[in-house]
Amino acid sequence: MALPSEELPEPAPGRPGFEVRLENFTGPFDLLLGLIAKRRLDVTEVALATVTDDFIAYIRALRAKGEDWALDEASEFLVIAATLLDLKAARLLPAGEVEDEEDVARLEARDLLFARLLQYKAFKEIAGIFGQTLEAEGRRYPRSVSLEPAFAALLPELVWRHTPEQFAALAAGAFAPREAPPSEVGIEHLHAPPVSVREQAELLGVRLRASGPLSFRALTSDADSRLLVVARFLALLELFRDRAVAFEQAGPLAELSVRWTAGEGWTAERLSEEYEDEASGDAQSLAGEEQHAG
Amino acid sequence: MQDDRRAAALEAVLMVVDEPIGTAELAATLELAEPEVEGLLRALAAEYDAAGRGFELRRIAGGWRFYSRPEFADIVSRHVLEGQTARLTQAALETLAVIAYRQPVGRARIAAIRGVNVDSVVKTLVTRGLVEEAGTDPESGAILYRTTSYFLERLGIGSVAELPRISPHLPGLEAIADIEGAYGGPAG
Amino acid sequence: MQDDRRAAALEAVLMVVDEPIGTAELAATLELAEPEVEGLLRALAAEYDAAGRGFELRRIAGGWRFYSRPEFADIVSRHVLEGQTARLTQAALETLAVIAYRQPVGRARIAAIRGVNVDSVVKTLVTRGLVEEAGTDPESGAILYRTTSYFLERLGIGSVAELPRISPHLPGLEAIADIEGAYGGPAG
Repeated sequence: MALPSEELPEPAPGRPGFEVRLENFTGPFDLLLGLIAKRRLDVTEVALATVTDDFIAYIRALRAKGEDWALDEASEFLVIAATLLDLKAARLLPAGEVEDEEDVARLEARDLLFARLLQYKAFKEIAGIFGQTLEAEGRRYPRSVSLEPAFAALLPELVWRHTPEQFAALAAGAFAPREAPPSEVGIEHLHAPPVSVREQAELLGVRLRASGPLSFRALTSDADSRLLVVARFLALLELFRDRAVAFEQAGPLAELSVRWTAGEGWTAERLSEEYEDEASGDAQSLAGEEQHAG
Repeated sequence: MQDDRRAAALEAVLMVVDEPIGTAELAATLELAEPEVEGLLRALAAEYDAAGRGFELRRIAGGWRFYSRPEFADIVSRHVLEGQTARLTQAALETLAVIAYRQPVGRARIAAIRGVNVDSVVKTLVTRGLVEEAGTDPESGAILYRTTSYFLERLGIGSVAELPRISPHLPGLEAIADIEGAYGGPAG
Repeated sequence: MQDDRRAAALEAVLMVVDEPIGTAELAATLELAEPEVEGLLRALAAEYDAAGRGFELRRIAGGWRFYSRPEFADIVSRHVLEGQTARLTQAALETLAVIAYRQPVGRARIAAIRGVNVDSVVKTLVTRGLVEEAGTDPESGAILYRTTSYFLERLGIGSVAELPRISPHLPGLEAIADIEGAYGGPAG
């Protein structure tokens, strides 16, 4: 079966597509989704990691063959896989006994994820129907002819009031590149000082090494904004993950004591970059704005 | 005017229109009652079908219009370049589906359902005339989109209400209303 | 193909082509002999006349085309004049501006620049005699449009070369070529 080119619509059924090979299931990814949707296969039984590994191999093979739609299929997979993952996480939560509101909320969240998955599938199917209908309808050509000269002559004389200059201004307006309309209200104009998690980690490291164990309260006592407190909290989590600090707490809600456990040679460079990319990006954009404002 | 003269008058007007024309407008032009015009149009359409004429009369997007019969598409396509628009990609079709069933809807919401950024796809759909802007969301200020009558024409249906029902495509979900509630908007 | 299928195929083509189409061209499309096609066309025309249809098939300027029957001219003109305005809409004006400064240009390209479907607006401009067809794009086969001498007359200039330059109206945009690049070539 020849693979369709980029222009062709690819209705979900019939596309060669990505195949999943699992212990309990072998077949197209779409079918796997369908089975989960119909609850014949418990999402908790699906080894998502295996599916993902297989999918990455599949996409690599597609790209090696120069298939342009690999990206389309990859983004689609990510959406579904992320939803499946959420769904699985929600399913694995203890849900046998519904005791408090939190449990109910969890169950509702699970159903919502499930609904979301189904909705996604439904729109995919509808898109397939649209594609087929558009193609079938494309075989009908509408009568769309210009007016018979006899009737065109009856049209009232055109009122024309534009000077060549006005007409040129109109043309300029028509050619001016259109700004993409906003999809949401911009918040760029709201100024917030850039805070870098990595910088805060650096700062906390210096303090802890200098003074020994400190409470979280002490570490944030000089923070003048909530954002800064949050950044220091995230920095502590990062440091903990990097095994640079240890936490001690006498009891629930007791003072949290933070102790430095890494050596002197530790640097913030080692921290995960997930906050840093965004933070530095923000810092740049904010800096740019301030220049404009000034 | 005799019945067949009335039908002929309708044919004459339909011959010069270049977009679907509503029953009401035809009735006004012919100075006849709308139900009568409706009956005449249906009879004409049936007559063309029964006689196997090369054209057909269809009510699309709320109006009547002459079309070539699909059976002769191959021959007709050699003469008509228009309408030979490039086919839509899968991404465009899915985005179109979301807009059709959730209209009026903003891009952020479409993106949330599709799971990917849809800005360029929406732009393509607008350029193709299948989708148009429909004001802004009073809360978020985001631009909302809806399908056009050209979309209905291309799909060969009379109105958005004739879109295929979405519920059969949501299997195993008894309470459709719950999703609707959670995600807002009627699903048709 | 049976005789009546042949006639139906002719009807299908004739119903949707805009310009009168010659017997030879129809014969080539249907892969039939010219005299046979000529006979089928005459038979169709006679059939419509005998049945008193609202349309007629006439040979004008060496080609065949469907027209509304003159008997219904009053009703048809009433419809044509209904809702006609003597003024161009903003959409029509902007489309005209794009054609004036980019001619010859196809509809897909105009749509890409304007960001909306322009099919019906271009048709209005053609009907109004401001714009006319100017051959087809050698690559895409799309119909190209250019402004007419009537347009120059209404604008009060002698030739397209006298159109005011528009670069000064494009702040921060020195080279028109950039716009070209942004929208790419004709989309067919």
